[in-house]
Amino acid sequence: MSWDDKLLKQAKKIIKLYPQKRSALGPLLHLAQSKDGYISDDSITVISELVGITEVQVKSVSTFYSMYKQEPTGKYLLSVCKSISCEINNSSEVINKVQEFTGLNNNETDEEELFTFEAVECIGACGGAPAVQVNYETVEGVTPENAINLCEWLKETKPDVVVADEMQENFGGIKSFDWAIQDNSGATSTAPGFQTLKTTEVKK
Amino acid sequence: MSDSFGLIKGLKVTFKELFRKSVTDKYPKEFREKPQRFHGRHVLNKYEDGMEKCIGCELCAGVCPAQCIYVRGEDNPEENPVSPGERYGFIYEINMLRCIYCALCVEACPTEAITMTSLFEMSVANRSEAIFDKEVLVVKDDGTPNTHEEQTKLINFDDLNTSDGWMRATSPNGNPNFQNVVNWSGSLGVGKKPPEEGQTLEEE
Amino acid sequence: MKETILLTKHMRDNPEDSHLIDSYEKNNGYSTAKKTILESSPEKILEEIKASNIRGRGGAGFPTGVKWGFLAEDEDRYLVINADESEPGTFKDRILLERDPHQLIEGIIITCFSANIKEAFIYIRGEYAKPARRVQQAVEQAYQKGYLGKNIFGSEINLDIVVHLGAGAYICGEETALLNSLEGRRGEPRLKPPYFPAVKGLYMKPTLVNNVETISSVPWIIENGGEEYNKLGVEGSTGTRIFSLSGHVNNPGNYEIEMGSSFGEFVETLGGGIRNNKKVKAYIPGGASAPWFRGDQLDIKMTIDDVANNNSMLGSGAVVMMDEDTNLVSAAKSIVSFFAHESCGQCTPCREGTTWLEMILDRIASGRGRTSDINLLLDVCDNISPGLSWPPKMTTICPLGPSAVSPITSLMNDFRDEVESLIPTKVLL
Amino acid sequence: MSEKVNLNVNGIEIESDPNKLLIEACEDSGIHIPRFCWHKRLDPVGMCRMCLVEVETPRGKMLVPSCTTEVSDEMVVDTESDVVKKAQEGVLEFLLINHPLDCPICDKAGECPLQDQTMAYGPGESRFVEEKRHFEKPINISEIILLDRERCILCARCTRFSDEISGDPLIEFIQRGNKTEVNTFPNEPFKSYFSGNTVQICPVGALTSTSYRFKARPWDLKSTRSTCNGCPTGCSIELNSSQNKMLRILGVDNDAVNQGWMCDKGRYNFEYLNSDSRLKTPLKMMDNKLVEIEIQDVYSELTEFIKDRQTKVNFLLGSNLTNEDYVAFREFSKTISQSESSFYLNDDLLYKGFFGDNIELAKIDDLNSSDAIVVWAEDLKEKLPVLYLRIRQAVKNGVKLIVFGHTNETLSDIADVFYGKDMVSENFEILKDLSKMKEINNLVVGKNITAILGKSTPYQADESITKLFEFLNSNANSKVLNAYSKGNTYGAFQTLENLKGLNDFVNDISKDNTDLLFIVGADPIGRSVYSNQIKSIIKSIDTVVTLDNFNHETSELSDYVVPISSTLGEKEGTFTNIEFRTSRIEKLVPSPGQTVSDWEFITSLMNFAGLKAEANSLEDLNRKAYENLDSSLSPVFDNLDKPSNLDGMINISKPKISTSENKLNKTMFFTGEKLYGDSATERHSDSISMLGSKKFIEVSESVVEKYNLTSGSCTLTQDELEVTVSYEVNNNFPNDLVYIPTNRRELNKFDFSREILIIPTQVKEALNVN
Repeated sequence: MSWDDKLLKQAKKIIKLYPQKRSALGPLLHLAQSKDGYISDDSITVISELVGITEVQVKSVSTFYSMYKQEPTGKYLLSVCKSISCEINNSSEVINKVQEFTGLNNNETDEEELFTFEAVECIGACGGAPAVQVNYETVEGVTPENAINLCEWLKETKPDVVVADEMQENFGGIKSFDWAIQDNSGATSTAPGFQTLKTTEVKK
Repeated sequence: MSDSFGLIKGLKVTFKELFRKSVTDKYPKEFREKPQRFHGRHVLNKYEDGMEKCIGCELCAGVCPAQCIYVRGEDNPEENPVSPGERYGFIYEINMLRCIYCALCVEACPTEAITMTSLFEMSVANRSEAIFDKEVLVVKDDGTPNTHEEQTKLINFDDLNTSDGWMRATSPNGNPNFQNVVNWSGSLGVGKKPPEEGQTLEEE
Repeated sequence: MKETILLTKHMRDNPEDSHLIDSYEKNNGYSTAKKTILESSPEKILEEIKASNIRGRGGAGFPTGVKWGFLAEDEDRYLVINADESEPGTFKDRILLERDPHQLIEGIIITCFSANIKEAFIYIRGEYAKPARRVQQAVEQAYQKGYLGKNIFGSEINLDIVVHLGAGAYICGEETALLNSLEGRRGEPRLKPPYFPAVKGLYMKPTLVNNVETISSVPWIIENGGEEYNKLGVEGSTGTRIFSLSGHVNNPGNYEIEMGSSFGEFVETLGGGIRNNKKVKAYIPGGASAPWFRGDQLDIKMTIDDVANNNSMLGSGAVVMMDEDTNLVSAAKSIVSFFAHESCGQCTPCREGTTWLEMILDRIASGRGRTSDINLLLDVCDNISPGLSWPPKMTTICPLGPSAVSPITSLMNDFRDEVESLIPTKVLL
Repeated sequence: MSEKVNLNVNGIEIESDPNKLLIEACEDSGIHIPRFCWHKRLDPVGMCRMCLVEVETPRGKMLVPSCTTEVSDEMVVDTESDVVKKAQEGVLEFLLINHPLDCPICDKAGECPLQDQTMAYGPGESRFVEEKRHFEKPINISEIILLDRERCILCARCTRFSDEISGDPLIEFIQRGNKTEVNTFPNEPFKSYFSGNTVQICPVGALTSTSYRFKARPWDLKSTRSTCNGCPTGCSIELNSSQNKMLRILGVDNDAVNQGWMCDKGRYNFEYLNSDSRLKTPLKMMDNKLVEIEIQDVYSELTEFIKDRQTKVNFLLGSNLTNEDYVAFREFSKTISQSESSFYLNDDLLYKGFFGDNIELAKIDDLNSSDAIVVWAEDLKEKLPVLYLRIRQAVKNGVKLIVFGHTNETLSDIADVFYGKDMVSENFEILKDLSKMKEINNLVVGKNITAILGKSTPYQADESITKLFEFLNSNANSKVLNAYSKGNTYGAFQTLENLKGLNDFVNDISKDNTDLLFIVGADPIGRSVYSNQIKSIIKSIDTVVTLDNFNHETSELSDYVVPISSTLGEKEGTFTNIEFRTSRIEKLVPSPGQTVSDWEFITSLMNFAGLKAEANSLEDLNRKAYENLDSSLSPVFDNLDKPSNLDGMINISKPKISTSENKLNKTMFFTGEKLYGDSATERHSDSISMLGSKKFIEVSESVVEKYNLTSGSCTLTQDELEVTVSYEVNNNFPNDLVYIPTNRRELNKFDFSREILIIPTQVKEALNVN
């Protein structure tokens, strides 16, 4: 088994939440993603044993969902929305600028393993189009210029925790709705920041 | 009286034919030009790079009304492939004594591997020699057909480069990127096929 | 035109901390749930819901009371909250999850009490990491207060809530696909019949699948009575509804209104008009799956029935405005490629057809179209959704495939010139 | 029975059972609806959308998939309307846009549902001008199965088969939407015993077998229906040949037996027929060497023995003969000798079984209708694979399953109750009082049960099975399915009286009571656990005549070796399966060289010797086999060839078996047979030899530690015998358990009642450190 005890303990805790073991497959795959940055074959073997199904069944499920990455990702997963509301609000320019800056095509990771770029379908920030997510932390109303600033900032400061509110303040614009109080919890990996997965942290 | 008259009467036809132009050729010293779609013996063609066109699909054998073709396919050797793709014609035999030169095999062939030439001299010393195998049927690297040794004297080699008198027209493949580009057909060293109606040859 | 604030009241009154339990309780939060559990009966709740005539807010608009009534008897029954909001243009659930998760939890408590359910799941799309965090935090707070878990509010009733994160598949918004996903399978829609969730849902047990907005409305309905709710809005579209307005408008955002006013009024007043005072060329009345309306159809009323009578749907309540400068072919392509990307791959017409449509539109948009492509587009659409009628006829298990057809039919019906102008005439064929 | 429902299809009134699917109901009434994903034996998924039909609903005519819609009364259906035709055309165009133009080289072309339906329902030409989807092609997903993902139309038949039917979901959909492909996990090949079925049910050429790859085109195949003689399940099969070479075997849907499925051994173990090593001429031992002689000489030399009426003749028969062959030997033995001959079946596990007058024998189909199934036999997945599938099916339908197995755990994942090492001792005795075991009492007492009973190893005492049988018989309404695992054992039971097994052979046969021994289609030295004893017996006997397809360890010790034609495809006859269902074995290809059928050899020999043979033809022998039965019910050729009897005829005439109990009922090791072995035929079938040639043992974790095994292989030694094997750790094994498969040459020669030393093989790298 390539998972350490801590991770296994967490996995078993997740499995207990559900009436049937197999239901935990999704969260376990998020857990694997947070560990390696992608769904490695080793993780699949571990999960298949934990859940009691064959490896290819795990693989089948993991490849069905676009958030489980099959290839290693960088430290920051840049997802730029290209769906209708963003599209008509010039998201293609944002995509171009980000691609220019990072030199990456869709679903590619750079050599330093810092950025992974993807143009994604709707991320539910249509009011704040065009929207960008960094490790699934949303920034809304991102102009092409600000998109580059955001990338530069990430490249220079390399924050371990990316926080939506912080990025919105510095690089965002129009928002879908008022976000209320400043929230300092953010994502620590290319898995969505979520307590039970321990992929979230509070930035001081 | 009647005897001598009878002799003259009989010679009448002889004299009449004596001054007519002869209908026979001075074959084999001279050749008559054969029609463009003459059905002579078969050849198995190669691509320009020397790969055989035949993929051993047995469609010619299936369609042959005289059942004179015997084909067996085999996995292409990975190191030294005989034809492009997975499969090649491992055995290819035509019993020329049975063949009725209908050219249905040519029509059935999906790769234009088998075509008919204008060659018609196929005298053989025994019946088993009349079963042409791959050694005889596959064209040489320069695109000219192999022949039985006994025939070599009789063949006008100059004629061979255009011996592929009967050739199936291939429709353009419809890919917009290939519009107005004429399909290449390396049948017997002819090179690019002349354009179809409505096509123009792309300038290089 | 004014908003009618029911669902978004708490978050508006407490802009700073509406997602915390203290704030929620200060404003009478959980009092309805407590009262319900200690004093009411499941039948009464169901009656109230039926009286309210509330219809599901997920998109299909199925009457919620009827849905609850279908739930089959079984020892294990489940409630699944569909928070897999992924329809382009929609972001109404995001605000409810992020800003007022306790309202949802209270709704779940009441719903589970009414349907005798002991375990509920909130299936939140994976990209909603922050809203999911808020919900998770709220669930934990509710557990601490004893509102969830064993013997809630000191009664005999137990209820567990699990927050489940999706992983990026729009199709999981389809209720049976969502159940498959929750079971740890590929999120492929199940066959109906026989697998209606109310009879054979999660783990083949009777399951209620409801949208976030629907369940969030439950506390208000129970507190004020179904009749009261029924008075709001118009017949067939009662109560308030949160519309997500986006596109080329000055004030995009979520607006809670009573149904019944016109789209034009909505955009002009609450939406602040179109940016740079431009005209509307076309707009989408109910999310990416809905056929478009032209700019001259802004007087259509925002009710389920009126929109349906004009051959579209209110769907998830996502209004996207496109101004006169919009390249509609690119817009349609964006929607079609969304559906092509999100097709689960089960049914042939959807799997192959949507991708093909995307390819053809891409060709047209990039100036490589052929005149025959217009008929080809329509015929491919016809093969996915025979007759191109509305509501669409289907050749597929779920409506995803036919959804990809609607932008194209809209484009072809109303903006054919624009498509034709992109096709170079000199190419033969 | 519930009422029938009436529906109107295309204006024709048809009748159907309720709860049937529309597509099935139409099919039964002769109305064909095209389909790809729907398969009678699999759960419907409604994925391909080819079977869309129009049904009248309150909301008007609706297009519905007929494979997921149940019939209802007064349903009005149109399967040929313009809308339906348009939809079918559309679906086919969609399927074809990404389907490669592989037909000329595709093995499926010519019998391809996609081709056929495109011709019948499809559009004339494609309007798709973009680049098609591409994948690397083909990829090996197991030693014998190839996958070409470009050709796949995603009907989910293979994935459903492996999930629902065979229970080893090793092949699955990967990715989603337009990128969906079928694949296996990188280090986890599709190593199912039933993988060949997926090739057969694939509606395109996406899954192909290495065995049949590019061997022939469907239109030049000859075919005939026959019965598989690999194990007593007796699956109905179709044999395919081209140019007089057997090329392929397909499963035939026989509702009562195999329902269309086969195991891979049955499917691919025909390749030996085309082997160059087949015996083609008779051989005679001269100066310790087998030299070729004429068949006439064999006849005349054997005649010398037979003429002497004092010659004591005995027979050791393999289990792969036809019933007619057995009858021929029976008749032969009656004629030639004054002393009575004995027949021994080449089977270590033969025991008396449960055939008494008060015992009700079960049919395979009874599995589905019983309340519970009790299994105590050899590992069914390894020995009777298709019966294993039928048990899985029954369990899926809600039948309870109780399995007694020391280590035979292939059924444990679906068993409701599995009695493992706690309940069953290493020597296969039930350790507890059955009446005190709560679970079995709950599930069995007073219920309808089917008991599948057989010996698990040669060392098992008959008594332990009898104990279980008696418990079941007295406490429940039980039927018994005796599980012998070798070929036509049941045919031998019915045609030969007082049949004995190899343990009796070892005890009975000696130089004194045998002058002439016929060994027919059997290699006991290479296969049996009594190998060493049999070897010395055979060496001691004066004259040994072996009839077989190949030379093997036993034939090398024989005086005469006669090449015979194989029962598979090279001769006609009948076969009797586990439920005493007799069905036809048909001939399709000629047998090579001077080979003859067993019955031909024997009758010719009798004629040569001047003994009047009562039965001189196959038909005579066939009649003779069933002469005691009522002629209209007996499975003679005339009856079997009637269309209504294609699936075989059941006739239970209870056999008499006179084996004595095995006295060696003590073993230090656990032995068994795997599905794939290395018998003479398996060695010469390329596909099977790849799968079954590896010599290995299975051990528990504690054994690894005990013997300090590290390198992946070890050497087993006993006396002079030394065999190097690889070992596999089985976590489910109880401590200190070593499992040795005996259908591997050399491994069967150990004496399992004595200690075998396990010595770790030193790692070469470790030796070369300096």
